[in-house]
Amino acid sequence: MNLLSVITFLPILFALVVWFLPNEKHVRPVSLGLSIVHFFVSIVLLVKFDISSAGLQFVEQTPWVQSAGISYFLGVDGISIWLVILTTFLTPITILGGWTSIQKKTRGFHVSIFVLATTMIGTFLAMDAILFYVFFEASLIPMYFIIGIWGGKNKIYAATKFFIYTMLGSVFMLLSIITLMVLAEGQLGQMSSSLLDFYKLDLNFLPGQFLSTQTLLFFGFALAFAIKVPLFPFHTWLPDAHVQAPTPGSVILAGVMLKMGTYGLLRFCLPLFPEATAEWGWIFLALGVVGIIYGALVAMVQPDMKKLVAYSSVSHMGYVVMGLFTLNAHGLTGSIFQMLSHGISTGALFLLVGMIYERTHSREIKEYGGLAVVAPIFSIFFIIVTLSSIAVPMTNGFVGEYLILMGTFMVNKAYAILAVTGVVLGACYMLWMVKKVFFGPPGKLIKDFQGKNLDLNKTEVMTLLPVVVLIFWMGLFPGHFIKYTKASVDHMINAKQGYYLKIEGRQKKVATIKYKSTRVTR
Amino acid sequence: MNLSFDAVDIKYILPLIILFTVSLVPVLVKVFNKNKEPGKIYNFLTPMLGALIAAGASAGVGAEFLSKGISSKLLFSGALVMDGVSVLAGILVSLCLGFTIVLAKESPSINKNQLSEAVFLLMNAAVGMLTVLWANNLLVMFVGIEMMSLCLYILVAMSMELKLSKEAALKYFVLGSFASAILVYGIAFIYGAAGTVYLPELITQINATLLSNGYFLLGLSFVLFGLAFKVSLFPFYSWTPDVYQGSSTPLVAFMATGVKLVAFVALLRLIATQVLQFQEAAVFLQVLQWMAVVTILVGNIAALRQDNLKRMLAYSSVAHSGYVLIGLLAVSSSDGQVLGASSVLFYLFSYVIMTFGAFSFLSFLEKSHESALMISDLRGMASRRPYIALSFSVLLLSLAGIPPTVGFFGKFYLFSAAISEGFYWVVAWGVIGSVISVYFYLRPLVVMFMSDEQGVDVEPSRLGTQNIIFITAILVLVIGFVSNPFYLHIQSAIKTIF
Amino acid sequence: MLSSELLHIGLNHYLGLSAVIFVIGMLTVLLRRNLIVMLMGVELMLNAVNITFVAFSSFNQNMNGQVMVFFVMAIAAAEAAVGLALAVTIFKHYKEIDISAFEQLKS
Amino acid sequence: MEAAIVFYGLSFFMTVLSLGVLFNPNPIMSALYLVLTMIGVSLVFFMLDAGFLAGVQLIVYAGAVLVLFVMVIMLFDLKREVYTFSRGFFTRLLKVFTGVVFLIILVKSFFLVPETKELLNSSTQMTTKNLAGLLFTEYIFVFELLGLLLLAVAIGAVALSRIKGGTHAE
Amino acid sequence: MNDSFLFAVLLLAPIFGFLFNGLRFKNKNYKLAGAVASVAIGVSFICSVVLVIKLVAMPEASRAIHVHFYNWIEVAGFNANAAFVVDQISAIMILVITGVGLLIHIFSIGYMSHDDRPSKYFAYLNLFIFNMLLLVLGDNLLIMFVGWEGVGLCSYLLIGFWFTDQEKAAAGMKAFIVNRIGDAGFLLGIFFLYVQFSTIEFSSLNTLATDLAASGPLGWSHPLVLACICLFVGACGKSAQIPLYVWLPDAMAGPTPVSALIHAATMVTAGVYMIVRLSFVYMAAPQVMTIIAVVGGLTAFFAATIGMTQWDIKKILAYSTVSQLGYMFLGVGVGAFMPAMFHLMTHAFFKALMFLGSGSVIHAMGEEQDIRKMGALKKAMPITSATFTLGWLAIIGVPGFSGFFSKDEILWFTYASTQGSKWLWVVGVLGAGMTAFYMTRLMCLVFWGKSRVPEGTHPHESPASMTFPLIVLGVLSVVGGWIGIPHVISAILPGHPPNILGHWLEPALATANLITTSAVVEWSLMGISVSVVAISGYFAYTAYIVKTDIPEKCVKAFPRLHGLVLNKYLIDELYFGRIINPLIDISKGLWVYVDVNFVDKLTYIASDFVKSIGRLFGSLQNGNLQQYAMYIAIGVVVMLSFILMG
Repeated sequence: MNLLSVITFLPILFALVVWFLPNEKHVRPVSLGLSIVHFFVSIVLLVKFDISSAGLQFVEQTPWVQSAGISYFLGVDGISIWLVILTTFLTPITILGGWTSIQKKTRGFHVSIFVLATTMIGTFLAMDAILFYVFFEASLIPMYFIIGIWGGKNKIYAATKFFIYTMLGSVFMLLSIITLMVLAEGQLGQMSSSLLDFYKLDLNFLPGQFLSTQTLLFFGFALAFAIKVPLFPFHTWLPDAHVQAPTPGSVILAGVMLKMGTYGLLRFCLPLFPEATAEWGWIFLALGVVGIIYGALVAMVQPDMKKLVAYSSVSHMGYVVMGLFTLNAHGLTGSIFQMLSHGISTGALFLLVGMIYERTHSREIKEYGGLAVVAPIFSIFFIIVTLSSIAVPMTNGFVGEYLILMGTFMVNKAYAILAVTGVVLGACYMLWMVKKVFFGPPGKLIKDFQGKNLDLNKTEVMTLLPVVVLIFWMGLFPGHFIKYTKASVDHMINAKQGYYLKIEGRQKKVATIKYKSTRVTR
Repeated sequence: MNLSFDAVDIKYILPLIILFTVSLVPVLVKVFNKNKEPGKIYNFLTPMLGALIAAGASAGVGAEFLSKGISSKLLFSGALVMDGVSVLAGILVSLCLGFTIVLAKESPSINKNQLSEAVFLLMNAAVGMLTVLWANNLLVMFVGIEMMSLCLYILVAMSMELKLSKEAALKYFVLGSFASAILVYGIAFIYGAAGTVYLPELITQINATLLSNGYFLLGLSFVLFGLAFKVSLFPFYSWTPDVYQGSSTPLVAFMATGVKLVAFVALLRLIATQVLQFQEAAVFLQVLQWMAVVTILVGNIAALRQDNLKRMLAYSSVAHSGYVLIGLLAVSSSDGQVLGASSVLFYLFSYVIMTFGAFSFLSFLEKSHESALMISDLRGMASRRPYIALSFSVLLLSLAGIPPTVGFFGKFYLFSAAISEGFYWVVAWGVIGSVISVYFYLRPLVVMFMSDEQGVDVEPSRLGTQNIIFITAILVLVIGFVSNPFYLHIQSAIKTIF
Repeated sequence: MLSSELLHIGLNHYLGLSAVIFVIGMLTVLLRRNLIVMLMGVELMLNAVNITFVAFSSFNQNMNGQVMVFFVMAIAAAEAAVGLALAVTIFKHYKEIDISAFEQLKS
Repeated sequence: MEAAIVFYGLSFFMTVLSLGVLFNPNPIMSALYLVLTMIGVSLVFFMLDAGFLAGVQLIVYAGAVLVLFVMVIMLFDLKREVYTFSRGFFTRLLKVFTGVVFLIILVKSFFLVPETKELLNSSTQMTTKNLAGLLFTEYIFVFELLGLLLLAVAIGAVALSRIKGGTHAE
Repeated sequence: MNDSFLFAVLLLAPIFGFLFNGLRFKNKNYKLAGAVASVAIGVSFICSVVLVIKLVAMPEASRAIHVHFYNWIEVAGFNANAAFVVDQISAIMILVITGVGLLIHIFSIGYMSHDDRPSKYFAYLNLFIFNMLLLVLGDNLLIMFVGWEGVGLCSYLLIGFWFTDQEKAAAGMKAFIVNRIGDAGFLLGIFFLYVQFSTIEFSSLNTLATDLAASGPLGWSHPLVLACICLFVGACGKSAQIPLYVWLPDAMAGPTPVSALIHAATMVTAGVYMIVRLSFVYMAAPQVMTIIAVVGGLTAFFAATIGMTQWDIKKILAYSTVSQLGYMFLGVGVGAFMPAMFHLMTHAFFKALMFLGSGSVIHAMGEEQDIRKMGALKKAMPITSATFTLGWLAIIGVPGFSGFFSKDEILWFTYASTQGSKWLWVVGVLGAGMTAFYMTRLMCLVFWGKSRVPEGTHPHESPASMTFPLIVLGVLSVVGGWIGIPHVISAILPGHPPNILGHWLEPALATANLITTSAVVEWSLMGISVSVVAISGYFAYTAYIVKTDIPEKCVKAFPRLHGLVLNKYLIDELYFGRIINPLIDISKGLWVYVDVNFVDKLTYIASDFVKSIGRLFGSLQNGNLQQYAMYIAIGVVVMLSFILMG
């Protein structure tokens, strides 16, 4: 059994364990324990990872649907490794985040979380386009249930919107994948959906024309990922989904699921369609910039805390997309780093908002005020996470944002200058919220709680502590994280035209699998 | 053409003979039993066994072919053809029949006083279906379709429910006969133009001259339209929702799966004559493309506003016909034939499984013959019947084409076949349609899992139906995960028809 | 020219006749409210088909067409039987044979 | 020449008669018009040198089937209808228009290829014997299937007439 | 001792203090908290001293101790190391920061004795020192930026320390956001420099810039010039220059020692420090230096005018700080890097002194800050009064006191540098005059004249922990200037005391060319400025002690001008009216009209469109059988016609 398969499918096993657990009371602790086990298993990956190689590692490849050249093909490289770890790291945290907030159907909830973990990890590890698509789409289902069952008042609307919106994008990706497979059949002699084979394809590109194969395919993929990211103007599902989702759902959604979009851009759009990326990348740079500013501006006037954080995600993910399309090492590294740090800090923000919502049952910013007096520990955590979110140096947020901005600056000064305003605006909306919620005289809500203990309990502190540690770790020693991605990023920059991925390590059956030709030559 | 036939041929049509013979058992028992309804043994077990044996006989034929290395065999001086498709589809039809009998036994909407007649008619409809599957000749195809349809008309009308079922039967009958007339008119023209109605002979006859012959064009169009009616393609789909809604649910399960499977196989055989590969037939391809696109959109969009679960699934089955047609488009080009036909057959098989499961779920929930199951009735299913709800969700997600279910792979094969033949825009509309469809497929899920109020109480006694739901749901997942062997079998079966 | 063509009765004349009857049959189904008359329309259509078969058969010197007519006739009869049985059933329950009374299933 | 006159006369009458089926508000009259049309069809069969079929047509259609129709109409005691045609003036117009266009298309498409064939009377191939031969060799399977079909329909029709349905059946 | 170890202790001692106090932030033991914090800073101070001694021992040409801890960010050629340097410039800074910081910590023990959360306060203060040390010690721009943002953060936290007051919280936020605007500029500056030179290390930057400048004057669009402008924007934000000075007066909402430490002595001078650090780079962009000089001069002037009209003791000091920072920028703008550093140092002494003094006063007056309610505090608070007087003498530039030397040096450079201008000198002198006016006014209203202290308030001298720092700083305010006595003055002094500071800094700094003038000119300029100060101070004394109706008359004479100045030229209102409120309106517009009613609406429109098509199909499906048959017929006809005719 390959390590990657273990990491991917362990949660499914856990889901079964939880499902058949005789006593519903044990569900929470058991899930927590299992998810922590999972996290440590994934750490093994980190330990064994060879940072000097840009190739795929721990590769596992077995034919799955030979007739269409689809294989069960998992592999990890510097681009995906941290996202896997992020997922396994956030899973226990989400379980802790739902410790008290999820009251009904706990069993189902934890099963959903585990299934979701499998699909997300699978998305990051899949090196076969169809396998990727399968995981990508399948991840919608558990998330749909998480929002729809444990969500807020308007949960069904939000869940459905989330599902359909995402699906709308991904079906065009499916179309593009199939087209690539067909092209692979023409060019490589056999149908294949392996990414490695896709990289070998020679895709027709006509400069300046929209209707060329490469451009259309590029946009087919990019649309799916842009919706997932979500890039302006495809972002409107996000605030709804976040506001309605339960706290753990929001954490996973913001923490990991959004990264599936940017990861896809990085894995598919950039290396597969180099010319189209070069020609049309400016659109994404521009949309990234627009997203940064727009998200920040709109976040500034949100009356609801969760909505504010949701729009801040739009802004932050705008940075990531912008960084990706700089096509230089700084931007790419920054983007990968920012994905991680956004996952951690925004996840933590949602966690925090959820914790306070549980106590006061309100997220209206104007009803708060003076919370710092009654919940000092909570405030400290919140402010630390806020600082990470607004990219104060020495927190994780800074490194990514800085590298992205610098990368952008090296490509296009105007965009970078515009994007830098996001730094200011980010501070504006976050600090505005902090001011309104924590500072000032006690607000309407807090008056009711005067004298009661609103502060965090030990479980919650234990939930947040790893996040805070990571925030500073990543901020102070980004090198520990960047070194894993370095080789891959450099390779991607150097091999822009004709990108390829080597398979590292055991070469036994993997690299070349001959599929039976499906065509009958008449 | 060999004008005589061999007695050995009878061996190959054994499934048909078995079905017919067994179908007589309940009726005869009833007749000899002073018109008293026979018991479970004759009304249920024997027909079930018959269906299974028929399926086994089909499989036996297949096994014999495989062992002898024969790809296909003509029977009865070329009236019938036994090949991979006949065998596979035959097995599926027989199994559908068996499942339908289970549903019928437990459903409240089938009159238990006439169960024997109902079973008789069901089995004879299956006989008709097998005939259509095996037909190598447009006339045989027509007679088979008629046999199947006439039995079904009567079955629809025989429902316990009084008003709607009669209306449904009326509509089905009138429109069905109307379409049959068009179909047979088309056969007449094809006969007139080509001088034959044998499909293998047609293959040799078809050429550019024939394709500019007005008779032939008329004939081909009419035959296509007639079959399009049976599979409910736009603009011939109007009967589908009404008839499905009015009929008893087990019967709908049978119609939505069996009839569609059979009619599509007929279409497949027609198109496999490579008639559409000629430049002159390009216009047909265009028409078919439009039909596919509009059918998908109409089916999915109309399903959006349905609150009646059965009607919603009816519209969804319309949309699925559109998807299958996309695959058939691929069959119409010379190098996409095998790929397209295999994808069509795979999709049909997956469609049969998931649709049958979905209708079984309806049958499971129906309280009385008059209860129209609304989506809102599913409230709280998840807490009362978690496994059933989960299975239904799996089926619905599969219908929506969400991976990793078989529905996704079915669509995947279809789309890849179509794309490799360059039907990009059709596929684009197809995927847009499937996005729209997600909305209504999710509605039952929403009601089942996300609302806490209670809906209808479930009668707990329908074990058979329940098991069918589980079996189909598991199949949907299993074939989803390991679609390859199934696909390969289908492909090798498909290769026998070309 | 024209008259000679008109006077020479060929295949297309018979087919034209069958087409006329087919369309009239079709219109009967489309227009008449009475279920039984609609059935008659279907019969008309099938008869038109039969004319086509026979015309082709005779002009092509191909006996198969006539065999098919035989089958079509049988099936037409069967359809008539089923249709009338249905009509009887419906009439028995509702005392109504006007199909516009059956419009519950819609949308 | 005579053939043309006969054909046109017959065609005219058949058209008028079938229009009678379409337009006569009294179903029984429609049925009678149908009988006459059927007879016309059998005459056409005669003209096409298909004597056996003409006879079958007369017996099966004009005889059996139409008797069935008339019987049922009698059974229902159907009178002249108040509402003969389907609702909606424009719908009716559209239907008629569709029919006319359909006819035009059909007839036009007949002439897409120049007509070459001649009707050969009393050819040796086209005999009833041959018909029977075909029926019991080449078409044996369909023939037998037809038997099953008729049986099924017969039983089905009986069953249908006996249905009770609803709760009072139990 | 090992250099790395020294650096580590220097930097980590405050962090230790921060963690110690931060982790027990609910503890109310102010003495323990203060002691730990002060000891931490004391350790840092000792380390600084050791480092400076080491530096002194090194040969003059290569006085710099570099320390490299680890690679912080390292991506594709971009290296931002966690590397630190002590050289001549940062040596002064660390001494000031840890020295003055230590004093202020000690002062805070007394000052915060009545507060609820002293541990938190000291934690923040220690964190600030840490960040400030990062800022000045950083060997590259990014480490400096880390400190730069860090001090901004601490400033935010400390300004909003009493966060239950809405206004104080708002002031903190304002400070942070205005600083962020500057930081954005700073970032862009880093980018420009990196793009130009592919490095962000100070030493390399300075060398490379010098080389570049040698090849000829650079145009406005040259990255280096743009970088200088952007970095100056950053400096404006941090050092409260026009147009980003608005946050500093509001920042007085924080505890007074904070104002002394952050908003007078250390953080606000970071901008000056940064430009001095990059002096060679700036010398390569003379046009930017002109901008800096003009902005500095204007800030010095306008802030002083506002200072003349304020009634809040801390606000006056705040505007004075802005004004003095303006001098520093004027200095760096004209190439007077050394004098700017000199003024930075002396200003740290006397302004910290005055802030602490004001803190002492406020403490004594029971949190009263309005100088109209004070007066004659000399008697009640002798030590405070005396030390404050020293500060006053220093700031107005009475010869012999520290402020005199540094300010005069700047004014001299303004006049004599090739970068300078006589007009700027005039502005500077006018500013100096006004400084003398409002500072004298402050003295008159607070310490001298008649008591206007309201009934019930009994001002008293502060405890020793507060007065001790005052005394130390008072002494420093006097003697601090003696290390940088200009050449002309030292020439007439006995023993010709050398310009220690000048010599010290010379190797590390760029120097502007001076127009060769005679000592007479220098003396006369000095005379002019001193006499302007004297006249102005006398006038203030007259107006507020002798003839107290003069101010009112003046106000009546120019009511609109006074109103404008009193309201700080309505700059805040301008910002709110023209930038912030419109921005919020735009955002609301974006949200409501673009997000909800356009982008999201599109999805609704799409779904409504689909639904309406659904309705259309629903109405076609009307249940009528013949209708369906008609569809079939029409379908057949249409498709047939397409097939046969098309």
